[in-house]
Amino acid sequence: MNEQNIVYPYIPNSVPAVKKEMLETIGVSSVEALFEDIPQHLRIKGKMDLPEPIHDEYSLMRHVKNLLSKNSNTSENLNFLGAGCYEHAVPAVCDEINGRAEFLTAYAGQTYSDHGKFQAMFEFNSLMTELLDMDFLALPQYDGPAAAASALRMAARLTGRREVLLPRSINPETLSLIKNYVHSVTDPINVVLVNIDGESGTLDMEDLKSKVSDNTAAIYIENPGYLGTFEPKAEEIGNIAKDKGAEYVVYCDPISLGIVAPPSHYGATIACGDLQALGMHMTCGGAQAGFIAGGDAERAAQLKDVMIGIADTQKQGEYGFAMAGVFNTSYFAREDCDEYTGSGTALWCITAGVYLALMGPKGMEEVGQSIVQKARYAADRISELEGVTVTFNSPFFKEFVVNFDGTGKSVEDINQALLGQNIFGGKDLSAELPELGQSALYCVTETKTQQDIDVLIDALKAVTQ
Amino acid sequence: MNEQNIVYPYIPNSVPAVKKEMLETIGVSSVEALFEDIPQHLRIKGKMDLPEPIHDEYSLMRHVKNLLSKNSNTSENLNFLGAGCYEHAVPAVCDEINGRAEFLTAYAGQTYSDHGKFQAMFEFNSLMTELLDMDFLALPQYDGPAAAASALRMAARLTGRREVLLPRSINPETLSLIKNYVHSVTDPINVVLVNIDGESGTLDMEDLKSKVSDNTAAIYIENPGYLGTFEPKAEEIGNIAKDKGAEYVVYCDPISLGIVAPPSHYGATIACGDLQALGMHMTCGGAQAGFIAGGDAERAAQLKDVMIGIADTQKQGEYGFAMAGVFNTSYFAREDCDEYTGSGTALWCITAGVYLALMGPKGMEEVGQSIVQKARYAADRISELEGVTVTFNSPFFKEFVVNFDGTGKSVEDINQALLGQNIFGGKDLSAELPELGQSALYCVTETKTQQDIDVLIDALKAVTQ
Amino acid sequence: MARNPQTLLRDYHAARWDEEMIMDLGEPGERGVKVPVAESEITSRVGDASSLVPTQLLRRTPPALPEVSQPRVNKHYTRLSQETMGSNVGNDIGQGTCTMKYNPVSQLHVATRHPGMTELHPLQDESTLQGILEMYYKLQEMLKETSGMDAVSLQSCGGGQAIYANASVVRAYHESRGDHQRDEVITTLLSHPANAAAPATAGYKVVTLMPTESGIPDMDALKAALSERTAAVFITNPEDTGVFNGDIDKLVQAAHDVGALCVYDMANANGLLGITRAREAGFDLCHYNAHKTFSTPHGSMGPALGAQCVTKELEPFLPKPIVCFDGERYSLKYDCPHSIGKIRSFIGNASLVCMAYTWIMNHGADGLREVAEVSVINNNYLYEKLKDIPGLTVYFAEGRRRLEQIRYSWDPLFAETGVGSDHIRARMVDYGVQSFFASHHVGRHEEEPLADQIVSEAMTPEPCESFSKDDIDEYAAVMAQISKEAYETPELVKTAPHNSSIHNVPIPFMEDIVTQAGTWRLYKKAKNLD
Amino acid sequence: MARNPQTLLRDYHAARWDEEMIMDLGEPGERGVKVPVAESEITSRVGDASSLVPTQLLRRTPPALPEVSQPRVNKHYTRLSQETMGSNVGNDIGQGTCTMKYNPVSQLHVATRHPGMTELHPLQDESTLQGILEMYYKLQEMLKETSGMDAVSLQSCGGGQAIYANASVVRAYHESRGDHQRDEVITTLLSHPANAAAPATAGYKVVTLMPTESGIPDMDALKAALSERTAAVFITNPEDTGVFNGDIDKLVQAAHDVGALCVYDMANANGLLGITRAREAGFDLCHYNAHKTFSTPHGSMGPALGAQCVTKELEPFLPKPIVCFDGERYSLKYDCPHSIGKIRSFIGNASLVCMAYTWIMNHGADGLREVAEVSVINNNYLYEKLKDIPGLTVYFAEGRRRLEQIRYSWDPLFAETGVGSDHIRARMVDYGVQSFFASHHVGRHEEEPLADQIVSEAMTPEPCESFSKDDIDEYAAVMAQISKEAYETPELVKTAPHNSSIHNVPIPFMEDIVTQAGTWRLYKKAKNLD
Ligand SMILES: Cc1ncc(COP(=O)(O)O)c(C=O)c1O
Ligand SMILES: Cc1ncc(COP(=O)(O)O)c(C=O)c1O
Repeated sequence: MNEQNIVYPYIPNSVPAVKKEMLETIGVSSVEALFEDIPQHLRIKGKMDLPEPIHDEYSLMRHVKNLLSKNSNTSENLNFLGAGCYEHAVPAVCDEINGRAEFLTAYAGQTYSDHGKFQAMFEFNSLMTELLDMDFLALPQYDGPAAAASALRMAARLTGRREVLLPRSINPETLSLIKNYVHSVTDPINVVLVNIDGESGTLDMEDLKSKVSDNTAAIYIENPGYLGTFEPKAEEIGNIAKDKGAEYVVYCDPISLGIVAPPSHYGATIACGDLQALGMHMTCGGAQAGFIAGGDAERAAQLKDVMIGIADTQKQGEYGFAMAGVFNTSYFAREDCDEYTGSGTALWCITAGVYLALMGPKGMEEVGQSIVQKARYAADRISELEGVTVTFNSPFFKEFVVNFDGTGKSVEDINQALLGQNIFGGKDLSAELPELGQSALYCVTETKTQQDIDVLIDALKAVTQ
Repeated sequence: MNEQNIVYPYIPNSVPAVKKEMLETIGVSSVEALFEDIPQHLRIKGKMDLPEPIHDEYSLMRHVKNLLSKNSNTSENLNFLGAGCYEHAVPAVCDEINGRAEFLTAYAGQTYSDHGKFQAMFEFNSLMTELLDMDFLALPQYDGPAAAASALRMAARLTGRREVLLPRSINPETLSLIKNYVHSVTDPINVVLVNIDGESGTLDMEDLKSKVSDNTAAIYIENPGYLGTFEPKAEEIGNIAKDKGAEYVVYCDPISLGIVAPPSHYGATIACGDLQALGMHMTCGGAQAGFIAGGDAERAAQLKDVMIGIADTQKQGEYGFAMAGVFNTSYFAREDCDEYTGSGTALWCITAGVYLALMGPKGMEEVGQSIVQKARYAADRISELEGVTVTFNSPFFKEFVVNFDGTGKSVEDINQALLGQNIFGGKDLSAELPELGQSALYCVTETKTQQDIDVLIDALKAVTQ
Repeated sequence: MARNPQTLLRDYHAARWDEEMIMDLGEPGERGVKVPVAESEITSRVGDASSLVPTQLLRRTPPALPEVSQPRVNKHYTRLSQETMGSNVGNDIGQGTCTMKYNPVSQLHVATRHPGMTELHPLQDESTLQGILEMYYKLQEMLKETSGMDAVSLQSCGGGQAIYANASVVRAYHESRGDHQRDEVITTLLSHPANAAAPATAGYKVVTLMPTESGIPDMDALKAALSERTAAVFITNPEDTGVFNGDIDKLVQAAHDVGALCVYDMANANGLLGITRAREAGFDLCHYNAHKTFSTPHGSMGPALGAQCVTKELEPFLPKPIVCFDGERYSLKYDCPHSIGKIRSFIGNASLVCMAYTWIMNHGADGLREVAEVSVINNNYLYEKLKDIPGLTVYFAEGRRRLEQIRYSWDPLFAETGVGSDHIRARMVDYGVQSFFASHHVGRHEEEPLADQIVSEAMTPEPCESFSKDDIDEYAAVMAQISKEAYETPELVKTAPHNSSIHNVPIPFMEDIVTQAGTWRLYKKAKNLD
Repeated sequence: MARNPQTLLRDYHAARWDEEMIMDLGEPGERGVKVPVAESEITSRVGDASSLVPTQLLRRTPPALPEVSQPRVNKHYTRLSQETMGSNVGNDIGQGTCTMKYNPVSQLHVATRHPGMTELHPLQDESTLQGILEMYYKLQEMLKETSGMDAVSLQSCGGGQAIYANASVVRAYHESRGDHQRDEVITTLLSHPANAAAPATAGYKVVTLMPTESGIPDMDALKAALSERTAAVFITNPEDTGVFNGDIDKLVQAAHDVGALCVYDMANANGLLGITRAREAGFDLCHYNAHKTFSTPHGSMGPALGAQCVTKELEPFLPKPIVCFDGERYSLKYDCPHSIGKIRSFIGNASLVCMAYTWIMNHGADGLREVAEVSVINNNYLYEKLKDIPGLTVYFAEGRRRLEQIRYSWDPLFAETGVGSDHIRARMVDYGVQSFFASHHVGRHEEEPLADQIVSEAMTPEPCESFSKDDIDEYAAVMAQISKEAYETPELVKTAPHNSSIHNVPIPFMEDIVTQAGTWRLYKKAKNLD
């Protein structure tokens, strides 16, 4: 093969003379001899049918940039989509650090070779546990929903029970993911949905009380919820869980925690969520990272992923780090684990650490304030539009449901019209939550100026009237 | 001042409590006391009248990106402008290395603290001298024209003469820069222009011979010239210089030197040019960097900028580096120097080194071939257009003059029309070289595909016919 | 004149910055970054933020985060990065099975910097995502060809997750046929542990086949284990011994014979690209780790990308959404009634899809085969350089050819000198070479895993196609040097590292590390600091 | 609990990669990058490249460049970068007068990555450059305000070049008035050497005033030097002694009285921003180094940006082009009959204009004044920490207040211990602190410059506003430690560095270095290598 004797820049030994020399050292006359253990009938016949390669970097980059330019991005458009992936301000230092070749291309190096990586991860744990006010944190998972699903299995292990209670207002995609994850050939966990109060969007306490039982492994809430509202009865719900000996799992938005109490302050035994808001570009959903934290050693022992441990080196005041709890993970325990582990999203936890270090308590407070104020302003202005209402009357953080039933227009039509004005309208909820009518989930973060919001209002007015 | 007690993220000690503590240590009660030596009548009255600042990074970046988006760039448009600043392929490794914080933000660190920077510069010198086949190279200057101007003063010092011969086809802006630089209150250098053959665009040998004399400090040529053509008589010109005891200064395009003989091979005593083609983005002209090289120690001693020297450390096989020739520069010799030195363009020489290391002899050969072929193809196709001619009949490297007189249209009109089709047409020469009529200088590099060129041809056809 | 590692090793010292803990930097009041606050018109209209949050949910004490200026934060993390031997910086041959491939800077830059990638919301209207969807679709098509499978999903964000998604598909497949008796999965001890753990997560009982001296699983043992309770076999080939099981198709056939599916862990297909595929051996499912085989960066341990590939029959069970193309427009299909549902929120790791697509487009069919050939040449060349080093031995199947990696053991060295693989891994750092990865089963420890009893003092280097002959020579020379030191001056090795960013962590502390979780506040509490 | 430098210094070691010379890496045939070649249709139409170049100009032997794969090139330079103590990484307080200001990452990224900046050709139609021209114009306006001058040119690409451009303006001004007798320029010894060299380049004879014990130039000497032959006075205030000359306006007046112009070197205006300006003292011209005062990066020593500021009267002489604004459109004016012409090709360093604009927009008037105040506080605080260190002394004007920097001397230490500033600079590296800059006049050397006889064993730290109290404390603690070492174990300091990327270069070699130019081929020739 490679009959043209192409030399590939990323394959140093593709130089024919070098290959020949190496084969001589090995003592074979051709590379074919090295594949002798692969029987002919298992070989691919002929050459794979792949697109013509673009060998030179410039042309390849031009090709790729051309493709990327076919996307419209949120720098060129005004974006009000959220629903789990958020457009927040990303400090350039976050990009700088996660773009450093050392962090970006590192992997399995340990205590001595990758000290800096471990310190950065350990620091993330230290920063994040301050934000959460909870002591134990594992390395981050694939995304928030994965963390939530894992938390529910943790709860099942901790309680020996196989039923979990979730709010009916949960993101249907999250629910789908959880359901697959808690399913089991041999011993599935039962998922029960608790109703939502139609006016406030918060958990229906009566329904909760009627569904919670001695079989309940966990009560799971989101605060703020998928539909944006805070859960004012969070503490009461925690007490109900406690009374029944169930775990209390709370999914939260870490960027809210400068002004909003962390789950541990109202009784959560396990907290989880997604780190993407903390310094990561949206990247089309590619920068999600699920965190999961436990309040005590008992919970820590149930984390499926490794943590980072610290110890003194021979030199006073110097520390070394390594993966902790690794023997409890499936890397060692294999099928004896109830959950598998693997490459997660370490780069994003390093980045989130940088973000928290830059922000400090004051930054976290200000960003929370900015968001809640701007979102409220947008909701207030939107609800002034004729035929348009904000569905729930509870306080909310950065998202809120907008109902367009009174305009006689569908969300789809409205969003298409907004798109024509370079605005990405809120997520269309009409298919997944038909009970909400023609509704959309709008998201407003600190990145939106008053003027941006006013532009949206004007566009909505034009589009709906 | 700063009465709001703003804390600035880039000014750690802007924290009021910290400032207070430091002032106490200093033993003064207010910062005002530290400015006591500045008399009141020299003080600015009140606050400076500057735009309202944008304190937060996100809003500031949005503001700046907004401004940059008001530019149209060459990724969105097909660019055929050159004339000293060139759109070549920039390998991503070049960006990676010159974007590394260590190189980007370093400055005056020396042998032990900035070893890597020095090695990278030393390597650039080593690589570049191979390309030029000349032994001595100074750290790079502001741009190619500055290097050319400095070469002419070197020649004057070396010969003790005060007249230099330049081709009339030199870029008028380069000429302007040179004229200012060789001007002197006390002892100016006289600039004499040598005619160009109207057909070939090459130097008029008769005129040269008539102007060269025992007063000639240097014959200066550009190869390829500003108008794109090679100088086939380069060696003969060198001999004429040698005969008269003059220096032979050749300005060349380093990206041509994989296929084109370097100036040293045809007698140049000093070579110069601009590095921008070797791995730097155009950056609106912000990535120019002038190199200047001498063939022997006598010339080396006349370089106005520092070089990099190498020496053995205490450990066998290990090297240290430092600025060489620094005592000859104006850093030490002050006014005893004929020329000043200062911060030049070191980052670009590191980058050019990376470029040459990536390219190797084969890459340099291929890029030269690609350019000369593509440029020729473009010229051939253009000259097929009615009323459009390629002015000079000599071989050229990447640029060539296109004359539109036969179309009855001005270059300005043509370029405006091309712009409407997202094409940046060649540089309009009609004002600076009226003798060429309505002509434009087109540049075609390896970045242009056949299709790009065909797009240009179609557009030109539509526009001129 | 380049350095000859036989006579002169690199005189290395890691950057040592002795950086404070971030928690201890800065002064109260310092700021690292400012955020865009609400305009005064907004605040005067909506009021204080505290009035917009239910009182009982207001945070009462601010989080105890440090307050640090931006120059210091940036310096801190830049310094920590220098204390990390990323694969584009160090010599990572040692990271066998974890394949540290060169990540071309061009693809890193375009996918992490271009706003057409970074500034996309995954729920944007499909018309505004045509570029990225095209890359998904085309990468799917490419991987269909490299694997020979009929359908590909790029939703999984790691190898483990792809194996789990495969286990979910297996489960959904059998369930869809009303076949509820199958509650067992068979794997081999030397397959990556995720092949045991992910099916276990899906609720399967796992049967593990032990390796034999031949280095490949024992067909008789497999046949004995197979039954109508077997849902699937999850297997790697070659395992990290590097020995290719030429009877893999017979193994697959045996599984099919009892109605079980067969799942191929092709996470690391470096030795196989263009040579053999899941299809030829008859597999029903397989997966790739793009971060091993298709050059997406490891990111210190994720984000990653697992590509799940299945036969036509299993396509309906793939996770949602499916990226489709109707000849004109690319779209996301969510209406998939048999799908296992969501595996990952949104559409997975889009920027990694972009990188893997780019990398394959750069190589083409010939280039991918070149990857395999050079990987295998490199590995066998390294073997020649390592095979006579005193104290080092190869496990399993003496004399057989290996593909892209080999599992070695330092057992003899340990027996003779007391220097074991943990010591060697620490010592390597002193020579500027990344510590080797022992296999997925590290160290000697009380809770010693089964696999470690089978190959103890393991070392599994993988000199994939990114490494030059010089790199391999250097790696081998470092190994030879450390072996020599172990015999001559064992204490030197046992007290290593000496040139790392930090000093040696004595064994009792090291055990502390690996058993104790930690944060700075827990540490300070434990040590009565503050 | 952050480290207290009084009791515990940073345990530093620079990254030491012992990297081979790039010239020696790789193997014949390796490629680092491929280039887009001409399509076959093109080549068949136009023929071989060799037929398109005049035969006598064809290169006959390929350049002896190395042939190296991309992974290795990238590794090589990344490693070299780690061996460099960039200012965003190290503690650069020592780089006095060279001000190492924090370069905000945001402005670096936007100006080096945004295609609206990097992918611009300077000759594009003005309508396509409105964004960058707006930044030029607005930065000009801002600098008019910070300097008090009437017109600004951003064409110069370094401080030296700006001074040269100022000298050219001076020359053109006098010439325009037919005043040809003025062939002298006066400067002071402690003004940056470019203030002597750039006017000399323009053909002026330079008269240098010696410093006095007061730390400021002697007015009587100035008056004696001034005459109708004086074209201009080029001066810095404060010089790098940090002592502000409160009589600067009288000095300017004296020059004006003889018809000379006055040029203020405000390259480093860190202690002055918002406090005092060229205008108030009556200067006719001045310049800033954006890379010192307005936070553009130093780039290892350029590219840089010098901003030239002049009075209305001198505006016609500014270099071409001039950036104009008619209230609607920004444009470039080339039609300037009195202009000195081009100083730099195209329009200068546009990306640095973008950065400086961004940085000032971030600070505003209050922020710039905060820069000055904190710079001056930091410097005086550092003085308190340094003043009692044995062996260290301050030159000039004992007891007077200093602004942003101070010139110290290790003369006493040298006299008492034989440890001089060169040794100390090497030793500092062992503590992870950037070597100090001696002033623009380094070392002891046969060709000892005049200035060095005046302040020998100089050290000129400048703790500009980017440094925290902790940074300053650390710097002072390192100085105290080295002073202690010099008295107790002088050999330790004299043989430094011990923790650098390389070992000590013995003095005879060091002298070799600074006197010999070099390339790898010259070195090999000299050593008979190969
Ligand atoms: C063969 C094999 N399979 C699966 C995995 C798991 O992949 P991940 O770490 O992405 O979860 C790995 C990773 O090391 C592997 O080598
Ligand atoms: C006061 C002063 N003037 C002028 C210069 C020269 O600037 P540049 O190095 O950019 O040429 C410097 C640089 O050190 C300086 O400090």
